[in-house]
Amino acid sequence: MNLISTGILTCFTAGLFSLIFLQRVKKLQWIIFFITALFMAAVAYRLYGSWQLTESYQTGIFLLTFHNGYFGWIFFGMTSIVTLLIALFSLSYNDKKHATAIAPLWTMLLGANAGIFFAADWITFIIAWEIMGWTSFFIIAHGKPKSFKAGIYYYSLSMIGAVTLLAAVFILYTATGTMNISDSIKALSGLWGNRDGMIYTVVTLFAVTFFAKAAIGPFYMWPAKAHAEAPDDFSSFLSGIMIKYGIFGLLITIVPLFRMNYSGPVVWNIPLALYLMGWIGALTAVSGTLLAVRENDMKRLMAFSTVSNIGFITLALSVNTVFGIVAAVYHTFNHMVFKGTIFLSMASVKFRTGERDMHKLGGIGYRMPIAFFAFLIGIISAAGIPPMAGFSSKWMIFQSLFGEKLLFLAIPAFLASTGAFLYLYRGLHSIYLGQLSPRFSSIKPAPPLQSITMILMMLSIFVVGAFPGIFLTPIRGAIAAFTGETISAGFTTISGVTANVNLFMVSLTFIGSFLLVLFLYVVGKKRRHVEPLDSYMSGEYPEDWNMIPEQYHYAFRFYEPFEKMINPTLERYSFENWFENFIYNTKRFSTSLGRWLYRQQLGAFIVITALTLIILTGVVW
Amino acid sequence: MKRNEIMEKIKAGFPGADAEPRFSNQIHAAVPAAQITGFITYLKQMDFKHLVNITCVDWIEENQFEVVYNVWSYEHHIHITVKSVIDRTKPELQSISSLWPAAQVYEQEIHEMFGVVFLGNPDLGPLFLHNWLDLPPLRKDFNAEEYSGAAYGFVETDTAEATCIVPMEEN
Amino acid sequence: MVVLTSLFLAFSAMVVGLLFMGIGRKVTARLQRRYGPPFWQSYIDVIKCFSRNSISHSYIQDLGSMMGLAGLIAAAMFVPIAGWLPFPSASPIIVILYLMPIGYLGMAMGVSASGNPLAAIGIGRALTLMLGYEVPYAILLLTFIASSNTSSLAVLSDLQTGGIGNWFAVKMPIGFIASIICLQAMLAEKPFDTMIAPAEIASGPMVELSGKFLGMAFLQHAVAIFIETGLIVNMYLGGGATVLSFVFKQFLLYTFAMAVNGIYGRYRVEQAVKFLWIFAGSLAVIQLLINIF
Amino acid sequence: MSEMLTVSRQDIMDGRYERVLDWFRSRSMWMLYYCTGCGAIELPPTMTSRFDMERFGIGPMATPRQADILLITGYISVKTLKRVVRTYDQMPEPKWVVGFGSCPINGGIYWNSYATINHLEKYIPIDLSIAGCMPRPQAVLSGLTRLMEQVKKGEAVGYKKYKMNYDWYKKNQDEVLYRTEPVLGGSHEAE
Repeated sequence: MNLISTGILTCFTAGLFSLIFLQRVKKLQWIIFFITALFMAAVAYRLYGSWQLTESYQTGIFLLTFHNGYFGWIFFGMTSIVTLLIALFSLSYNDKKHATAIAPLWTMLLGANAGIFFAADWITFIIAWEIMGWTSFFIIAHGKPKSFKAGIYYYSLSMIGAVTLLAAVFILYTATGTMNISDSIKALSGLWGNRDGMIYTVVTLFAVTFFAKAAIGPFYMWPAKAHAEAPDDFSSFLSGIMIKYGIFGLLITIVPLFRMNYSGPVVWNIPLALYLMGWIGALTAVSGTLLAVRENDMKRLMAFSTVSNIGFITLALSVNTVFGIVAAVYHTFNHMVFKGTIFLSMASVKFRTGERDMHKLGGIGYRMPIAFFAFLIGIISAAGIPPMAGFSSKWMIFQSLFGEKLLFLAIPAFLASTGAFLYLYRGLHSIYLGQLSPRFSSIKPAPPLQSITMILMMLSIFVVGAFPGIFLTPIRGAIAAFTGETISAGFTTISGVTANVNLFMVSLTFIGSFLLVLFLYVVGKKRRHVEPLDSYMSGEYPEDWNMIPEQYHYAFRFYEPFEKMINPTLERYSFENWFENFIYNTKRFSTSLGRWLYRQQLGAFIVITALTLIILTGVVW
Repeated sequence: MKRNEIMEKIKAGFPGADAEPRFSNQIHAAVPAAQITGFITYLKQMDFKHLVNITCVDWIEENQFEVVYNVWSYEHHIHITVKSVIDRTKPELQSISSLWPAAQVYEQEIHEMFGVVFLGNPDLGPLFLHNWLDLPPLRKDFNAEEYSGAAYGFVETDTAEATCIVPMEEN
Repeated sequence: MVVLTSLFLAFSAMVVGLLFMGIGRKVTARLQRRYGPPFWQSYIDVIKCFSRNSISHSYIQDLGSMMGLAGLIAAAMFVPIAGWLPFPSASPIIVILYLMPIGYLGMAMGVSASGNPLAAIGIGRALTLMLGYEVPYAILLLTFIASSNTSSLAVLSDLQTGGIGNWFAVKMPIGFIASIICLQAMLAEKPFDTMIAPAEIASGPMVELSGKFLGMAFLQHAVAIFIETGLIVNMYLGGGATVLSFVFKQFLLYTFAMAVNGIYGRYRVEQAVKFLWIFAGSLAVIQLLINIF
Repeated sequence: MSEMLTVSRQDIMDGRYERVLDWFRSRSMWMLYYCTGCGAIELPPTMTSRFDMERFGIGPMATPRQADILLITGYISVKTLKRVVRTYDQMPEPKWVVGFGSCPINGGIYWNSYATINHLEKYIPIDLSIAGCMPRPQAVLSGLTRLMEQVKKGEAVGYKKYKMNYDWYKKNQDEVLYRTEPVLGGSHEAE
């Protein structure tokens, strides 16, 4: 009974069924979505022990083969747990007032998700990649013109990725002769030394694909647009899980390629290509942070924070040691959890207030305590502060950099992780603290189901923070099976290269000192509650100046002095403008060509890129 | 332009304004209330760009208010004081806030302190005094001392008793 | 047993920090040719703060103030005093560097829950300044990794035992100067006290703190002084053989910072960040280059 | 002033360890300089090197939340009184008020002015008044040390008097701040 294919099949059939029959009953569509998510989690659980399980599924002309590799399984297991929680959240999020019709598409996306992780040969991988591409496009667009524009922006980038993926697979097939992913990569790595030119073109093509999908390097702009416009509960899926497909892609193609019998040029005993990827990752992290500090829309802010964290992950991947890969995978899982928490808590705020700009919000924390604590724990973990999970993975990334003495790469990493405090605090202050505007003074806390999801997410961050072993042992097992070595890390301690840290003790010290301070708090005299508006205004009465709390909430252009310093550089070297006028020129060129070729639109653009790529392969091969 | 040339121009423009020189660089002019805005605009065109201030004098015996305008010219280095007399019982005057925005505040203050109504002034509301319901305080017939006693109270205490320690009865 | 020793360390961190603050006030007074308060004035201030009633705008303000002090005390647990630690840990610098922001984040949360925009402006400035001094400080950490391949304070202070000759301050003077500049910014002393600017934003984050919250903010500042000077003593001045010599070195560093505090005016936030990045940052990078090659 | 509530010594000594805390409160006083009038110019000399107020632990603080003493230096116009009352309410207990100069005591040279109030005691309780049409720094220091003695003995209890007679103070404040009918009858509409 081949499990994987049945799992994927059920997703697609459920998706199609709910798409066709249940147009009117949106609630039922969401319930079906939740059930499929539950089923996929069960599939993940059942697949645990049975490694090396390969299945093939003959559909019409294609032979789809699935392989339960180690990487595939961890990623799938992790994503299915987080998706289950998000599904639970969106069950209550999509009540009558907020329901969006994206549930069926999302169920199909789950199938594509499983397809990508378990694909054994390139054909299945490309099919799953394509399905994932267009389903997410339709979900992001979900019928609103503004989000349709963002969807086009997102889809055009992932289309570039799809085209380069196609070209890479062509070259790979002609060079190695097999369609199986792992065998082709092994065979390709065997050709180091005599066909380097061809290997580098394959690597660059794969890199463009996965960079476009994971918003690394020059493709850092689409998350801000896509996450902001996507429906709120989907944006946590988009930012938590869908960005990780690019990372998964890098993991199964580029990283193993450079590990096996590599003989090319080496910089500080790291392959030159990976060293470049490291710098691209570091620059993405820094630019993600600097752009996030300027943002005033909460979802765009968190989208740029995702870009920054992805930059961290690529940095860890580029170190090319086992410790680096474990750190990268561990940070990917942590990022899934805490970014999911942050986006879910913002979604419940938007659920209640319908507001997205941070300066219009304010003081929501007093009315929605659970959403506030979820956001707080989320940003503490995102900033990488010890008692929470985010710290251990960021610490491991730094240790992996130190291990390879890549100190100059560590400087932008430190800049990015300290910059994280700035925009994370801006989110916490402008949305949840400060003055509560009278418009929201009567909003109810988050509905029960949403609160349960957030509490579960918070608990997982806490527990993983204290016991990193929960995530680390499965990852280490998978990496060990994959590369043979492993890193030494107990259930609660991680021993890095330059120092080792016992995370359980860190959490204990924090809780202990909190109790000590609690005692100090009790010793002090009683405190009197005071209205938020009754604060020090050098003696003035707010009523005299008919001051409403909204005017008194300081959130617009929060880091104005910092922005004044950073803006000139950000304006000059912004890839966005470069990418914009690149598209503009291509459009102008294609329209002129189109008038000649009689078909103007994007089609011409695809023909052009395909043509150039084919010529390129011809020349190289 | 010398001072007497300005004098001629004023006499030519406004025969009703009896303008005489005063001190070394000043001109003193008295203008009937109706012509005051015309006269000031006329002066402004003659490069008297700087409105120094607007004040008011309460002549209670003649039952009149005298509103005094001071303007200064940077080119001619001449200071002109323009006075216009208005009735005290129903004090009204045309506002010149259209010429200088600052004039609006001067007129608002004169309205608060003397009760002169400036027609055309956008805002004649309270300016300095807090919740003032009495006679405008700078009028001669307003008794400040009596007001101070009534509003804030005089406490006849010799210095010894007005100490800070709370009077305690020894129980 | 561990709990007792960690309680004692937390208590001694507060006492030492407050002692330094008291002497610091005397130093600034002496600079201005006046006597200044007795050096135990800070203890009186803290006890008086706890003896006064206080106001709070919401439970988040209480939680935030508590979290602030707790975070910094937790960070103090990892700073070895003359080789002595409350519980065995390799006291990694990155853990301390990342435990201190939980103190600042906690206080920031509590203070912005008070709803006063002055506090939010102060915190915005404090975090921007933190970006300013955190990057050079991190580069200094890299210099230690480059030279002695360790990022744990205990190992670093062992490396410097035996005479002033092999203190890192002597071996790596440029890094030491960069760390002194960063110390001035971390303690928020005069050239870099834009976040507590009493004249502009009414003592910034502490605008709504009263009574025991103010006392907790005082203690938090005291523990922060203890940690920051303790870090630099362990990194550069050999960590001290006995506890007394350790505290004396800390005292020297803090008095120097207060002396500089007594003289300088106040930077605007972006000037401060530019100054820190240009001067402290370039010095640190030079030191890093020296250590690598 | 006559129908004031008198306070027995017992009410003052409420907590058992209050005497100890009073010692600490007296040794570390933080002042909020509400520089309403011309007295503010006397404070810099008292703080700087010659007279050095900080030796007694007295220092300036930026906000009423952190301050123990509210220092009213000079005449108080009606508009400023409204702000002074709000600042006083914003200060947590125990708080004291120091009236600086003769204006808060009896109106000083502005006794017959329509704009300034004559007796600050009617609106907020004053614990210590330093007479003088701007007292010199020596007078300020001797006044403040006298206040420290009172706080040490626990006799400076203006804030308790305020709490107990709140309605009396409130009546006085409303009588001045939120007047509804004119004081002298002849209002400018009526002439």
